Amino acid sequence: MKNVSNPILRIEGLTVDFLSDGAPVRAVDNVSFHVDRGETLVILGESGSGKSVSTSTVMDLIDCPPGDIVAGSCLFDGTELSRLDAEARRRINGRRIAMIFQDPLAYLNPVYSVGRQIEEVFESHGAGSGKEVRAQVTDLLRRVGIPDPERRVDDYPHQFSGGQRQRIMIAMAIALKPDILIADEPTTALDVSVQAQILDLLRDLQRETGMALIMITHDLEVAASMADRIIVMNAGKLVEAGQGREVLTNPRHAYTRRLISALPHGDAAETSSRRATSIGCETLLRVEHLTKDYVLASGAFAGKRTFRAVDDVSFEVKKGETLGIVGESGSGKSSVARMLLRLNEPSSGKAIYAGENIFEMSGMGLMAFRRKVQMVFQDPFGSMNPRMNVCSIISEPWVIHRDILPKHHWKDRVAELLELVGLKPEHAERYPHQFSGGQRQRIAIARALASEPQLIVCDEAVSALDVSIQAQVIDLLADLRTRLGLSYVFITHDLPIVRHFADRILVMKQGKIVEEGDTETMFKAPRHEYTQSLLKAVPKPKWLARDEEKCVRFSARIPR
Amino acid sequence: MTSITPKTNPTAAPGTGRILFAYLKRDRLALAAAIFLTLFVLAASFGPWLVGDAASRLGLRQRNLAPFSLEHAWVYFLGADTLGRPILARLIVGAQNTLGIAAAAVFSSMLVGGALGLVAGYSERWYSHLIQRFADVVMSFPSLLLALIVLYTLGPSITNLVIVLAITRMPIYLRTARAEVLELRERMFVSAARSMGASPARIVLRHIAPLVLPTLVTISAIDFATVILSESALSFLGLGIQPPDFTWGAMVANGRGYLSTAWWIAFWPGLAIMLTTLSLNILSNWARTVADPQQRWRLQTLRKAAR
Amino acid sequence: QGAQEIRVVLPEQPANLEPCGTIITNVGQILSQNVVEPLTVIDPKTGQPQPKLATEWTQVDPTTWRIKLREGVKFQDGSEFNAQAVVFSINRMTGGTITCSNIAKFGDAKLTVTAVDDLTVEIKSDKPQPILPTLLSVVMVVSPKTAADKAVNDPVGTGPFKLSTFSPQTVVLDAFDGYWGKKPEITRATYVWRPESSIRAAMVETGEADLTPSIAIQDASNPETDFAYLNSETTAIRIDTAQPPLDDLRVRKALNLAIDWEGLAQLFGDDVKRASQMVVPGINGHDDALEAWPYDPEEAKKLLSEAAADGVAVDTEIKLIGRNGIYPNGAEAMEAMMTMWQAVGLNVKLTMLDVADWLRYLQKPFPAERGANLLQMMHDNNKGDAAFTIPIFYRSSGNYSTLADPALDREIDAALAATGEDRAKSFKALFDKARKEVVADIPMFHMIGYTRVGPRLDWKPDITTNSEIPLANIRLND
Amino acid sequence: MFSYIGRRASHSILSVIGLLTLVFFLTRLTGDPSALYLPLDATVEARAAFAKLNGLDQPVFWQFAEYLKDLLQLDFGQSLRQNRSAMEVALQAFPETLKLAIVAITLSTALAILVGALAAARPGSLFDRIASVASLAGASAPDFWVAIVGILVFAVGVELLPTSGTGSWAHWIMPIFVLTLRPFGLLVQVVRGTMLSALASPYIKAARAKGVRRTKIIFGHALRNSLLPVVTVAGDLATSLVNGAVVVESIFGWPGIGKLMIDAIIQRDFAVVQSTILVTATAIFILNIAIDLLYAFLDPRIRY
Ligand SMILES: Nc1ncnc2c1ncn2[C@@H]1O[C@H](COP(=O)(O)OP(=O)(O)OP(=O)(O)O)[C@@H](O)[C@H]1O
Ligand SMILES: Nc1ncnc2c1ncn2[C@@H]1O[C@H](COP(=O)(O)OP(=O)(O)OP(=O)(O)O)[C@@H](O)[C@H]1O
Ligand SMILES: [Mg+2]
Ligand SMILES: [Mg+2]
Repeated sequence: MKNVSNPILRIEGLTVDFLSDGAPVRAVDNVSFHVDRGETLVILGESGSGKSVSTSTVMDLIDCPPGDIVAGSCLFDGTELSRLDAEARRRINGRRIAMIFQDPLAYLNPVYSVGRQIEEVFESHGAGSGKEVRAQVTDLLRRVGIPDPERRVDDYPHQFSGGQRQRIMIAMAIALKPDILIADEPTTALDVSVQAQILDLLRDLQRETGMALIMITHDLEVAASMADRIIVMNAGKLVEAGQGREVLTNPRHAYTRRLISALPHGDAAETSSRRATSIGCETLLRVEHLTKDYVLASGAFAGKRTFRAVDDVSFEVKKGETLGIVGESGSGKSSVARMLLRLNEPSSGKAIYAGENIFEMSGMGLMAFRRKVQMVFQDPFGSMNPRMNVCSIISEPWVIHRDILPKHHWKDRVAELLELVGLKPEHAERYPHQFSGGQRQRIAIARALASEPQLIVCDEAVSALDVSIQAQVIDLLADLRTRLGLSYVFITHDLPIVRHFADRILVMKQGKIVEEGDTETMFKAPRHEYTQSLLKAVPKPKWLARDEEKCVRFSARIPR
Repeated sequence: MTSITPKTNPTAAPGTGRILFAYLKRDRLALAAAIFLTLFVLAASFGPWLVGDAASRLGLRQRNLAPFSLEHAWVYFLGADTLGRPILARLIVGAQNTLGIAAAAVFSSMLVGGALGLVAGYSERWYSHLIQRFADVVMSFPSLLLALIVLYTLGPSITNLVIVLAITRMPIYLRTARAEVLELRERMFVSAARSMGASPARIVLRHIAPLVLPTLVTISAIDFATVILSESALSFLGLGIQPPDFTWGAMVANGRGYLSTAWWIAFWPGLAIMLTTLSLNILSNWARTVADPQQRWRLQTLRKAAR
Repeated sequence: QGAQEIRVVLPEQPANLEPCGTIITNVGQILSQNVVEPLTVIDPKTGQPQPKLATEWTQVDPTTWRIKLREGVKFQDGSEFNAQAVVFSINRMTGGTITCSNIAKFGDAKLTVTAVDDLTVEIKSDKPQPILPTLLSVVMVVSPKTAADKAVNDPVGTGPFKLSTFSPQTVVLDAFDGYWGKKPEITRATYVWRPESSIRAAMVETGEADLTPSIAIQDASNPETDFAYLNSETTAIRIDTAQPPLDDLRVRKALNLAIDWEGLAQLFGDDVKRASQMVVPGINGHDDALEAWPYDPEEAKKLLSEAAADGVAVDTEIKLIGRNGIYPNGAEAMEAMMTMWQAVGLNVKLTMLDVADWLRYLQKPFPAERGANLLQMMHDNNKGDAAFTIPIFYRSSGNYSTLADPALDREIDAALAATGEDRAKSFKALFDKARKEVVADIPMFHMIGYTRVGPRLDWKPDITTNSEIPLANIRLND
Repeated sequence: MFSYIGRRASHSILSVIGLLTLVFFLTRLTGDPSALYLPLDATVEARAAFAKLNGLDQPVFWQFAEYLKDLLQLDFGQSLRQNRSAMEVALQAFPETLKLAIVAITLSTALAILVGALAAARPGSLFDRIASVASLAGASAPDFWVAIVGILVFAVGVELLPTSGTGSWAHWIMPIFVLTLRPFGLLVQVVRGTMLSALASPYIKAARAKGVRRTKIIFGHALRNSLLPVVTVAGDLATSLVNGAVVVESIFGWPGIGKLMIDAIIQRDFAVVQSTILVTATAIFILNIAIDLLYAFLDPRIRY
């Protein structure tokens, strides 16, 4: 079926170091793989194992120095990429090989409208200009599911939700129908139904143009549904490679096995669930009729349009409880979170925390509130000061609230927190840009934990983590909840995780709460049709689809 | 939370001074600039004591002595000025006043302007507007008029000279800082800091200021020259440094009428000003690299793995 | 630029072209004798008044002069020049409805002018005016159509040139066909201004201009084109005799003796003349025989120690007040003199001030808390008579005077009232006394001006060049 | 947006009024114009007469009231020196300065952006070093030095250009060159510095991944993101040029407002001082409003 002898991309013995004053950090260590035309190669692996770095090398995106490609060759369609000059390389990028970045929030240029950034792909490769391109751009936006694309092409990145930005990135990458698409965690910020739509889109494209797809993901279900072949990386090395079905159903390497077993078990969830065992009856937070209108003014002089992102939302969080918020991408989840933290002012509504309206707090009251409530942002990279190293980032709450921890303990506590989230103490001296996506997310979690809060608002806090680390982090959070009575507002797209971790669930769509209830009830008997469609939209393993078996769940261990 | 497990291996980090010096050694140009500035500062501190007398000794019969003649004492190597005083000695002695005034003026305008700019950019309260309009007013106020007013109301003194210079240079720092803050305050990490309970002061000083500072320092390094040169114009009014005290700026101004006949009178002090500015800039660029974690590798000894 | 057109570069832009302000250098250099003419002109060699628009004058009695006017003269606007026009011009000047700089030359004299007939006027003054004809050299006669109650920028006079443009960049004068005298060779003169001496010199060198007055000595490097002339300026330091320790004669003498005059002269060029009195040679009253102070630091030290022995606080701080830009190398000269005074043990401290600030010390009323001070100054007497110098400096009522000696005042009054030989002799005696007994100042030098004249022109500057550049005197080398 | 402009404009008008008041009272602390206007040997009576004629003998508050009254009738006072309306004098000089300022700031900004961006694209390269040293040398050289030496070399030495004055395009070259040096040097450094940070941003990587041309990455992406400080500094430099380039104006005989203002200040020609400040301040306030609007245009995250 596939011409194995003539892969479109072949990587051989790739080794990449990052240099600094100290010993070089080896990010990728002797990695070889290839991908054929029309094939989907899924790269699985631990967070920080070098997936992003090795694929970025293909696009020539590693700055050398401080990066250092120690060894390796990269054969694209028969040409050795490293021998090409800059212009030839440029012509390949974007047109023949395209990339979807892991961290879509940072990778969009803040000062250009999204439409312009997509148009730029066409212009850079002389693939047309003017009106026709614009039509194509709106069409692309529609295909990736941005609502009302004609109006929104001229909006700027910061006016889109996390998932919407990710889809804009995807639109940009598929604009010229490349030969190879490198998708680095392309669906982490997308809810299952949009995710399904995107995956379908990618499949269609593959069918249409014979595009090769290299996909990095943590989501084993997505992996199963897309992969022809899978490679698994761990600590910079390639540890396992094989046909998708084989790797997933019959893992050989210890890490792979750990990975697959770390999945939240469906039935077992009943017994080993991380849900709270005792929820207090004290209401910690009560949100009443929260509404947020954004002003959309695209040009400096254009008239005002407003957009209602959050529409009359009310809910409650009890002490020691985890409230899961799921919902369509762009449905206003992050907006709610930001308002709860008093980072955006609401258009109307109240949020009572421990008897006081958050939106009316000021001075010391607000200060005390901010100590007790922490947030893990959807965009971990952006939420860290690029000039501060990890140690100062994590110890910042202690500087602000002097009574939490005496100064001489800071260093040890940072090391401890890093270990708790699966990082190494020596990472404390590094700066945010020197980490992988998942590692940054864990730093953000460590920071939130540092101030010993009562409530943590987690906005997609574990989306970039591989299943094993995810489990470790969730265990940690659950443990804190049990021991210290922490409460969580847990925003996520990952249904197994909410099911596993949340006590109650809110489902949001287009700014409104469409369903609210107890986790089990919700999963077992969803009432609203959106919820039902969410639960149904589970990717099915590719081999099953190919074998044209009936729609059977990939693993009985993950019942939905 | 989880119990703290104190670890007892505080790996003796090499002192920051040592690291900085290592970084300095990696950038030859910056090293040269640092050495050069050190020399100037040394001259400023010990110069008056070394050649103070020579610098003010009249030599009316060797007015405008040409440079590079070895017939006279070594202090005459760069020639003599309009009163026959050795330029080299005057350069050395003048360094103190020059560097002192310029540093004081530039530093205080950067400090005050930067601080006001941070406030004006970050806050949206009434005082933000007030600060901005204040800057506009200062910008529209001719510096010469300001100098005259200060001269007539506060009297001539070096402090007042510095105040005038600092005030006139302040708006550029204020406006630049504000412009940068306008963008930076929209960044996510500022929101994150706010959500952690950081006070506006902390956000501005700890999170925003370090990103604004490099631009301000770049401007100030060039302002050094501007201030030295405009200082002499204000001294001309009678505000500040008066003969027999002098600065490089005054030396340059002194040679103005002799550009076609005795170029060296204005040239050497001009060169000294230029070299100072150049060194300060090279150092500020170096400091910018040191301060930016994403650029710092440029100054590190990158040890590659064996291949 | 046509063959008969010339271009003159002045050091400064004339702020206005009011004919009543011709004693201001940059106004006078354009207007005087070109656009507007005075009644008399001063002969630079003798200092005596010569006819211009007035042809004859006689003193009828001590306070009355009768003046005959030139016949057949027309103003540039066509009006007739006659006694009425002179009456108008003098009244316009003295009327107080406009600010007139030239009037300052008359001091506090009150004049009444009447037309005797069409070409004769009579001028009466409240006090005897022995040198009225000399004073008339600052009376610029303007057309009776000129506004009487406000200063103007479009002067109309009887001169050989009429004003055609006055813009922020140039003044253009064109030859006036109806001129009464000899027709000048030049048909048009364009004036521009550049403050930088080296640029002006360069402009003449490159042929962009033909003439520039007052270039700096260091720019006067080409003997072919650069002419030195003794201008009427005398530099000096005024000693504030009212303030101890300067009230002691020995200290004042020591101040004069401590200066290395030869060395100091280096600053002003080879042609500069050492001054022993406040007026230049050629002025009525200048004493050629008077010796300037020598350089004798030992004597100075001796005088100072004598004074100190008598209990004079010679080590009191003495403020030397200079004025920025007063004359070329003025600041350097002050620095040098300060150093020399310090060398003989005087505690002199230099302050350089801007004009307005410096003026407070120059003119009465002096600042109350001024302390012992020496003041840098420059005196310009180009009007031929020591009467424009002596009373201001040495009479107790003098505007710059720090003296208060009734005997001296009487002597001065007598000299001012005298005429002829007597007058010159009394002035000489006064200068002698000022130099030897009063020592209220430190005369420095009679200054030299340099003018660069392009090769196209045949013209040489003289003592009047600082106040006028008569275009009619300029010949063209073909 | 429009409400913002309206608010800014009203604040600015208030500030200009405040500025004028300040200038009015403060200038009157700087000495008596009669001493400067009349010849040194003028008598005390003459000076008193002068003060009376020009209303300088009145109490300052009274003078201010008169000034305000005249202002309402758009009478900005008479110049003591120039025998003309002070506003006429200022308005005649201002366009000359504006012409120079616009050309100089446009030229220096454009060149500085080009040079600074290219230097930042390859930090530490030979081009970077040469550009830095040359631009800094230009920026720290005294302007009169450059001007006079320029004239001595290009007008007297090789006779390529006229020494000074106005008229042909050749007259523009040296003044513009002198005026460009400092803004150019400062802006090159600012552009270079801010560009270095911008070039390290992730969106630059994204642009590279899209295959955007290198020049477009530098000038379209990195530069556009670092324009805020550049525009600010350029605006500040423009302000100082609008205030007049005294040295250039006087050396080259350019009849601009800078020299006018300095002369008026030195001579205490108060009406001219006030009028010139009114003219330049208006220009500066407008310029600053324009710059603030430009911020919002350059960075969509900035909203007023
Ligand atoms: N600029 C850098 N300097 C130093 N180390 C770096 C740098 N960039 C990445 N690394 C390190 O290289 C390793 C591989 O990073 P990479 O981004 O490829 O991980 P990843 O597999 O994509 O992980 P994730 O799933 O978390 O995104 C990580 O350990 C990271 O800390
Ligand atoms: N600053 C803004 N200006 C205008 N519209 C905005 C702005 N921020 C968000 N929106 C819009 O508001 C809606 C809700 O955004 P929000 O970020 O809350 O979504 P979300 O539920 O977090 O989505 P995701 O799961 O994709 O992150 C989106 O449609 C988005 O386009
Ligand atoms: Mg990654
Ligand atoms: Mg979101």
